[in-house]
Amino acid sequence: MKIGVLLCNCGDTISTTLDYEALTSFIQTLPNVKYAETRGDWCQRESLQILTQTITKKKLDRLVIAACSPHLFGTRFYDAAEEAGMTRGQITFANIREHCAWVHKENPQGATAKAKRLIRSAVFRVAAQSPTTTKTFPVTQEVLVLGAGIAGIQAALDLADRGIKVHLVEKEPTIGGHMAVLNKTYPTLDCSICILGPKMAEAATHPNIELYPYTDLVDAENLGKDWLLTLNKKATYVDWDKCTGCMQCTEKCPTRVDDEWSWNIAKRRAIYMPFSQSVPRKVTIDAEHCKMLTDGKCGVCAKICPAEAIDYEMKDEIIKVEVGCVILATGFKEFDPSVVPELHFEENPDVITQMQFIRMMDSVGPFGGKLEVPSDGRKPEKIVMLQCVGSRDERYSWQCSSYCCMAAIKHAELAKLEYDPNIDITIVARDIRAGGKGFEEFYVRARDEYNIKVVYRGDDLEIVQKNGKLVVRYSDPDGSTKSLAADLVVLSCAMTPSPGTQELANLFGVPLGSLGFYKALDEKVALSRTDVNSVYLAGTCHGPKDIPESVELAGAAAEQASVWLSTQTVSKDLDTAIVNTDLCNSCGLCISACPSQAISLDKKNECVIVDEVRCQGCGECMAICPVGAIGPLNTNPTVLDSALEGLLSNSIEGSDSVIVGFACNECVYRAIDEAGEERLQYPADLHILEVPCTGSVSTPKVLQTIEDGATGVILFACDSKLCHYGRGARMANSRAQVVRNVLTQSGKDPNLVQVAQLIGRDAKEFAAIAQKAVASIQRSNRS
Amino acid sequence: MTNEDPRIGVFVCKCGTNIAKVVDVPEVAEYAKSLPNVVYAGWQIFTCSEEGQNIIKRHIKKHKLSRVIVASCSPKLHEPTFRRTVMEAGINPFYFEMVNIREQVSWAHMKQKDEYAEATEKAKDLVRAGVYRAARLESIGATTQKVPPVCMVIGAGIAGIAATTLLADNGYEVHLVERSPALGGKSAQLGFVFMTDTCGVCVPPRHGEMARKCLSKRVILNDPKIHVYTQTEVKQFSGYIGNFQARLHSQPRGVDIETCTLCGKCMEVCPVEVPNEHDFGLANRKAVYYPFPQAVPRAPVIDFDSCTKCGKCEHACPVNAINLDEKFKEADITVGTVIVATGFDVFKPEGLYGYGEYPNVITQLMLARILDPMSPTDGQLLRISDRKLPKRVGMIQCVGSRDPNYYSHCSRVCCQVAMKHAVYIKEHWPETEVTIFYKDIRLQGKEYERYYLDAQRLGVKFYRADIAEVEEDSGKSLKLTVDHHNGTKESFPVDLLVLSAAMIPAKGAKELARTLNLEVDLDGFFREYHLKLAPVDTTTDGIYLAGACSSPRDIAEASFMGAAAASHAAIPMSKGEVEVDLAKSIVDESLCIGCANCYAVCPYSAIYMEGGVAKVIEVACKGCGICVVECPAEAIQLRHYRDKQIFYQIEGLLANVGASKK
Amino acid sequence: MSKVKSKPKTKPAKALAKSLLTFKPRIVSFCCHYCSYGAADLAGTSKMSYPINVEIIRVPCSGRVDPLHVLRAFKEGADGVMITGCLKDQCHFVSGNIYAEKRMQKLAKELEAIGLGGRLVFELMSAGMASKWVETASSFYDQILKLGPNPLKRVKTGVKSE
Amino acid sequence: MTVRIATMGMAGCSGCHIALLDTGVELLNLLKDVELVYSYPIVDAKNPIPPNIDVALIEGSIRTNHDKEMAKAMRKQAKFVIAFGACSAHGGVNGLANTFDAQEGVEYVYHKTLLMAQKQVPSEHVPQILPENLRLSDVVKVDFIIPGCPPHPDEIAQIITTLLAGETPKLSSKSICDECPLERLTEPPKQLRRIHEIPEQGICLLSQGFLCMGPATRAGCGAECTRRLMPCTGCRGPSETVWDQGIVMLDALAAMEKDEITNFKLSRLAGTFARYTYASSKLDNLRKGLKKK
Repeated sequence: MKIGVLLCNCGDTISTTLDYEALTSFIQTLPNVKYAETRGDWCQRESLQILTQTITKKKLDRLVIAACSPHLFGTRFYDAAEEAGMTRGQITFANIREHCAWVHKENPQGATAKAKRLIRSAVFRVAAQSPTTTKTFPVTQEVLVLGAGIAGIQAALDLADRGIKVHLVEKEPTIGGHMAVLNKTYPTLDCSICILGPKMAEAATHPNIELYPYTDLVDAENLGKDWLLTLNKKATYVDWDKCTGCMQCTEKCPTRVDDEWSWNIAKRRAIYMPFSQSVPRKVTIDAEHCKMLTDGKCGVCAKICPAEAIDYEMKDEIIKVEVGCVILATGFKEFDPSVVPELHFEENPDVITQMQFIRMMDSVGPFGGKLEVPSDGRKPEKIVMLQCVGSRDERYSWQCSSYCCMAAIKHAELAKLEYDPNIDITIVARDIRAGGKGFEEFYVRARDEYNIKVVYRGDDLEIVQKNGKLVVRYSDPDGSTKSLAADLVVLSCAMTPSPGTQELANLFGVPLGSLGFYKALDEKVALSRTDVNSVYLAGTCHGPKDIPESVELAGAAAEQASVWLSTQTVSKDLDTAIVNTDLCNSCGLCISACPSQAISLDKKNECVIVDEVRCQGCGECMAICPVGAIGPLNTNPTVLDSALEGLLSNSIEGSDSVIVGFACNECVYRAIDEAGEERLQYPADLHILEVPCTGSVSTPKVLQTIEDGATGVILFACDSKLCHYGRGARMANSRAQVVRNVLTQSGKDPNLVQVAQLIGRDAKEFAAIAQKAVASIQRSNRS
Repeated sequence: MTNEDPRIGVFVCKCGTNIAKVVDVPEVAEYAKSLPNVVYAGWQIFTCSEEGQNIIKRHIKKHKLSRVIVASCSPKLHEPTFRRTVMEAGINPFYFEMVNIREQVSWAHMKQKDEYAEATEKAKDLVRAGVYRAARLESIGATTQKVPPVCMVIGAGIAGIAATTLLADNGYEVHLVERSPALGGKSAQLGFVFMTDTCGVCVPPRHGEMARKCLSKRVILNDPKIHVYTQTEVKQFSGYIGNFQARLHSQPRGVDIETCTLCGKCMEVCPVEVPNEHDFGLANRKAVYYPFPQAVPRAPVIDFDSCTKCGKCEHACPVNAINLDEKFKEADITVGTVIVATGFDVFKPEGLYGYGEYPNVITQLMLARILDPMSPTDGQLLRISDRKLPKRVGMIQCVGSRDPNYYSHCSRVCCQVAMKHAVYIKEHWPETEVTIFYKDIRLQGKEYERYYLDAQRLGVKFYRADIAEVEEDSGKSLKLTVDHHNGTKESFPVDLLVLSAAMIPAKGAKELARTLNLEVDLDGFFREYHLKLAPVDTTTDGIYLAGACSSPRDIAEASFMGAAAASHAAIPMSKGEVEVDLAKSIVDESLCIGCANCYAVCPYSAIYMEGGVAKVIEVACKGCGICVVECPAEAIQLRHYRDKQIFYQIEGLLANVGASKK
Repeated sequence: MSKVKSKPKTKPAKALAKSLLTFKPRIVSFCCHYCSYGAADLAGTSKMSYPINVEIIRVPCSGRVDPLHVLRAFKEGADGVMITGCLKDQCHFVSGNIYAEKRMQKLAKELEAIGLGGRLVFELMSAGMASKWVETASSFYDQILKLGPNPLKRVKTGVKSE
Repeated sequence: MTVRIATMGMAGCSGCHIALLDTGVELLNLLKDVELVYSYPIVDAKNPIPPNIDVALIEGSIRTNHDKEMAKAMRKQAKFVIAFGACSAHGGVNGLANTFDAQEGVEYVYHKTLLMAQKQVPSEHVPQILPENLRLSDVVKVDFIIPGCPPHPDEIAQIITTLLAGETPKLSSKSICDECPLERLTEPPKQLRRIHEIPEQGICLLSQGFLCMGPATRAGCGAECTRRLMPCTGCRGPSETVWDQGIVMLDALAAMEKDEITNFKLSRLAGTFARYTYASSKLDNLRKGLKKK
């Protein structure tokens, strides 16, 4: 092994504090060091060229760069070394600028000793590291989109237009989802089928889209890179190749059942088409209610069908597809207000939901567009709309459903515009939430031009019957109770997760958020991604959204999916976990610890295997493994031990105390760098050891470090909420608790081990914590 | 086909009842049958539905139609849809004509209830004009335009970064153009961001990453696919999808990013101190400075406005990275697509509620800087006048937004921001009273409501009220007065008043719109192609919108909109080419007299003179037709809008004048 | 905002009163595809009312409108011609609206000379300015109402009846 | 040539000897080539330890000075010393006594428990109790260990057979999970469960929330307990690369975000996490370290 050590004095900004003569001679004494050179400008182009030449000439196979933070110019060194055939795994940095010289200006002697330890640690560590490799992972160039509402259709079209094959699966007999039956959309009052219809047509005819209407997804198997999905194409009992959509059967069918597409406010037949613009325009027999299929008596549709398309013998069909990734676009379900006792929804036919209301008014809906009071058919004179039914209500969901205010305003405006401008419409709201492009203007117009009244309410709300009339009682924000008489009460119900969300979440391993919608990888900057690398989210299955947001999220999901497919060469030049198969006993602890779900048992249950694509190299597995069988390639237990040995072996003049600070490579390291840039001073005892995530440091490792002679240990983790790997920071915290507990109960001072959580940019906080923690450790060592 | 008489089919749409409620659609269809060359006319409920389109196709076959007219909604909405439909039935897409009887007839006259009969007549007029025009339409071909896999992203805020990294991960080359010296946009100014409480400089995870990354990890700078231009603006812009040409104008940074080792010596020696705009002047900075601590690219920048050019920094720099005489740079790039992500600005509420007059009236963004642990105040809440912890903090919502005097739109994020800050203050300084004066609390987003509940639980007070007046007392505290509807007044004393100022279009958005030929809406935000279904597209093919430049949005929305814009930009780039129709100007060389009038007026330099006649570069021509009017010899014509086509349309429209009383 | 309006010609009050009873002006409106057509669309979408007989011909750009088109419209019997383009500096085709403005200014003068003064209006608006569109259409309609029928209409009607 | 074998018992329950006898028929085969020269359950052990012993199996931990001396005496005569069973190898259950002070323990037993009527600590004719309970290797060099409480008869037979064949026996370097047939779940347990609760068939006990020491415990017993849905108690001590059996499992459970683990009480949980190894554990080391200071 031939290690080269580059020592940089950065102009002279490092060497003013550090004793470079001492450092140079010290480096010569280190094992395997075959080349060492000091320069003031290693990061500059000419020097990097020298580096490339030297590696080749001296046949170096390991490199230590003792200079500034790898986060600053790391890639330059990597590039220069890679040019000479080295890989990143063969390079290690000793940050003697930000982590040493700049922060210990008042203690040059201590700083020099610390620099020696840091360099020795890097030399030991790099010797234990292994070269990294790049691998390619072929991914099936197909995508399955589950759910064909507006989000699913948009995602499918985006991908199909890019030449990617899409399987579009919809559980209903038609695509289009909720948007297809919304009548109009706010704030432009575009008729929804007019803008959606063409997209539905395009999705149905696109050469790159395979449409599976009336199909359920029943199983999903993760093949590592691909998904093997099992679909159940439900029997429609109508041969769709023959059906012309003439609808004669639906007129003659004797069975009337509640029509789910008008939210049970109207009836449909047992053979039916969901709505008149259904795509595909075919009829379906509802097996549950069809008399022929339940009792074997009827068969009217078969007799009437001119195309002889009815087939009572039809069976479900199982289809298997293999795709590279999956987009979930399973949409939402309108909250069922019958569970709210004070609204008396079921007892009173004149209390309806917004979905029912809009279906009632829809000219092409089941009523052909009319506005009447359901119980007696008269024209309503007073309509009251109640907002936040099932949302912003602790009993059901405290979340705001975000679309209902605008929907109510839209429906109120439509009633005025298309039926009677004299209808008295009052919206009882907590707040009117009209944030969105053109929304506020729409609201103002409704309020000022159409004279739609808005009143605010407190928590209480009740619908009572008074002399056969409906009265809405609500608490005014000032505390008093007010009431409003109404002919018709319309409830603006919450968006709730669509049925089956939980099952799908289990199938794909996607976690759910607190309210039962799918949880995104990051609720701020990665809404379309999930914790599973090849499963993406589009539309309201992620949470309440309106149409433009659904469309955008669908585009985002499509983009993410295409990135997943297009990057066939996954450059894993990184530290993915490797398994020591001799040691692994397949206990499976790492499987549940992995935040990326990258670990699984091999087929024979003999050891675990790591999905290199998913693995993020965080090292949580390493921390939990009882036998040290798994760990990131270049932060595995052996490498870490070497690094620690480098820090802790004795005999550095001027330094008798070594406090090891494990710091995560993300936020914390950045904060420490920044402390350096700001020249914030802290004691030179603190030696930072970079780990991928502080959650990768196990309790035994901490105790071992102390056993091996460290004066103390500080675990620097990100803020719990900010951990890049989800739970790493929490792990570090709870491990520190365990260690401190062990120490206490063994009669030792728990303060030997400190834990600190800080946000990435907080250099000041870091310096303050470092000072405090080091002081505390020193105190407990003295006592 | 051109030699034969055109066979026109007219399809009148009821659009549910959208049209049928006002216009007697069957009557219009019946009337259409009487018009010249019309061999078929009929009506449908939804012509744009799959079924409707199939019916058109069936009738084209059945009646051997050579021209198709659909009388329905605005061609802005469905012209492309129906062009595709007739094309699928074997007809040239330019043989399709759309008549708008919804936006222009039924909807426009919906309120004129007594005049529905006349509206029907108007629909007939329009259909007749369409029929006349359709008879003279010509078949127009298309050419293909190569789209190179290169995209320019303007603006490196969260939306621009999201789009950039995704495109780069997808293998496209990206030119990322940012006006300020550092990437990150407004979100980098926020200490914590709403909902996840993550730090403002976190950027979306890239391919293969399962976690956000810190902007400062230089993931963007080190990507060979991404070219970053800071302090740069798009000066000139021309071209069309596949061939956009931009001239980028970069201000001098004064410090060579490549050479600088970040040793910080220049900042030590610089004698100039000016207030730091990143922290709203809460602290000073030198003339050579980091824009903010996590700024990327990570090298100081020289503020040439305040720099005295004393040369001390140049002398101190160990690697000669500083050049005080650096000049601006210009670069010309050619790109296939463009994503505009220029973000927003915060409305400066000068003169409102004492802002600018009293020191203790600040904006939410400034409060964000104060509360950021990395701020000059160390994250300590304080009021500006005496730097002491305020006992009472007031917040006023909708300052400048939802206000007919300023901006009519709702800024969407201010409620979240106020809520976040109120909760933060109550969590850290529980003794401090926080009162929020609002019109409506608008927290629209997944689980955003939690903050409202938290705020209520922590004792933040909420008043639905309009503040009438703000006065300052001797102790620099403020008195807010509320006029109640019943005529009474109520006052609230506060020590620090925070205004939730509106999100408004970014400075220079208008100029950029002009440069890029983008449409803007009333409040000055960029206009999308379709508010509902094409929120990231624009009317110019190849230009897409991302983030708050099209309307106020929060970080989450900006980031997924950035991804969506990337998706749309990638469609033509992944195909490698787009079809460009040739509805462009054409010169009849036998008539051309070579006067070069057309050449002189063409805004796109699409016309050149050769051999005494004008010639048109078809891909460069955008089909505006300015040249046609200018031609004295009627030698140049715009296909699809030829003079004769317009004349016949006028003739058709007015054919019934005098025929009968309308 | 630029406005080109020539002075309405005064007419004997009696004739005016008579024509007002039966006269419903026909107005041809040339709208550029990008801005003013969008404004008209938005007016419809927002259910803003304007006189029914304002009828739109779509052109790619106001710069495409040839004075000949306007004259043809008058010849065919239009009582007024309304041309709308994008706002200054917002023309989708950079300068089409500028050319249009110049051309129409010239044309307006000529129209006045032949007795068609006040029957041409040129307005600029963005696609978001629906109310401006409605306002222009309505006020122009009122203006034409006052002016009375296009004198050329008699010619056309006469020709037709022959 | 016959091999001279001795067995010896220290602080322990003789269970290991019973296990030796449990080897059954195998024992008869073994005895053909073996001369049992010293073994307290079988041979009179009042005589001094005979010389030239080839293999010595020593059961039990070192609790008294008598134990210590006997161990040293045996080491002198034996060529190959095997720590036989958990107590001898790791300190065993006896080791848990180390969580208390030895003298306090003695006081407690003789003064506070009801059984001891005399309320007097015996001092005559009894060996002196040591301050620590030690494993065999703390006192003498140990050549090999046979772990388990008690060791598995098959393993005993196999090891002795190997020795008789003149080869060095080897223990498995893996852990119980390697031999356990139960199915692992990918999710961490929702809650920790007590030993008396009834587990689901066929599913990993740890996944179900039972404190199963399997992952950190040396394989070789064939996972007899977990096969029968009894959580592993860790009697075979840590497997080869485990740093500390108890702490490692404690850490694993803490990492599963089980809060009750982070604030564990050593006095309560030492018996769970270090039931057989406390005397040789890092926990005990730490405590000792403190004492030395």
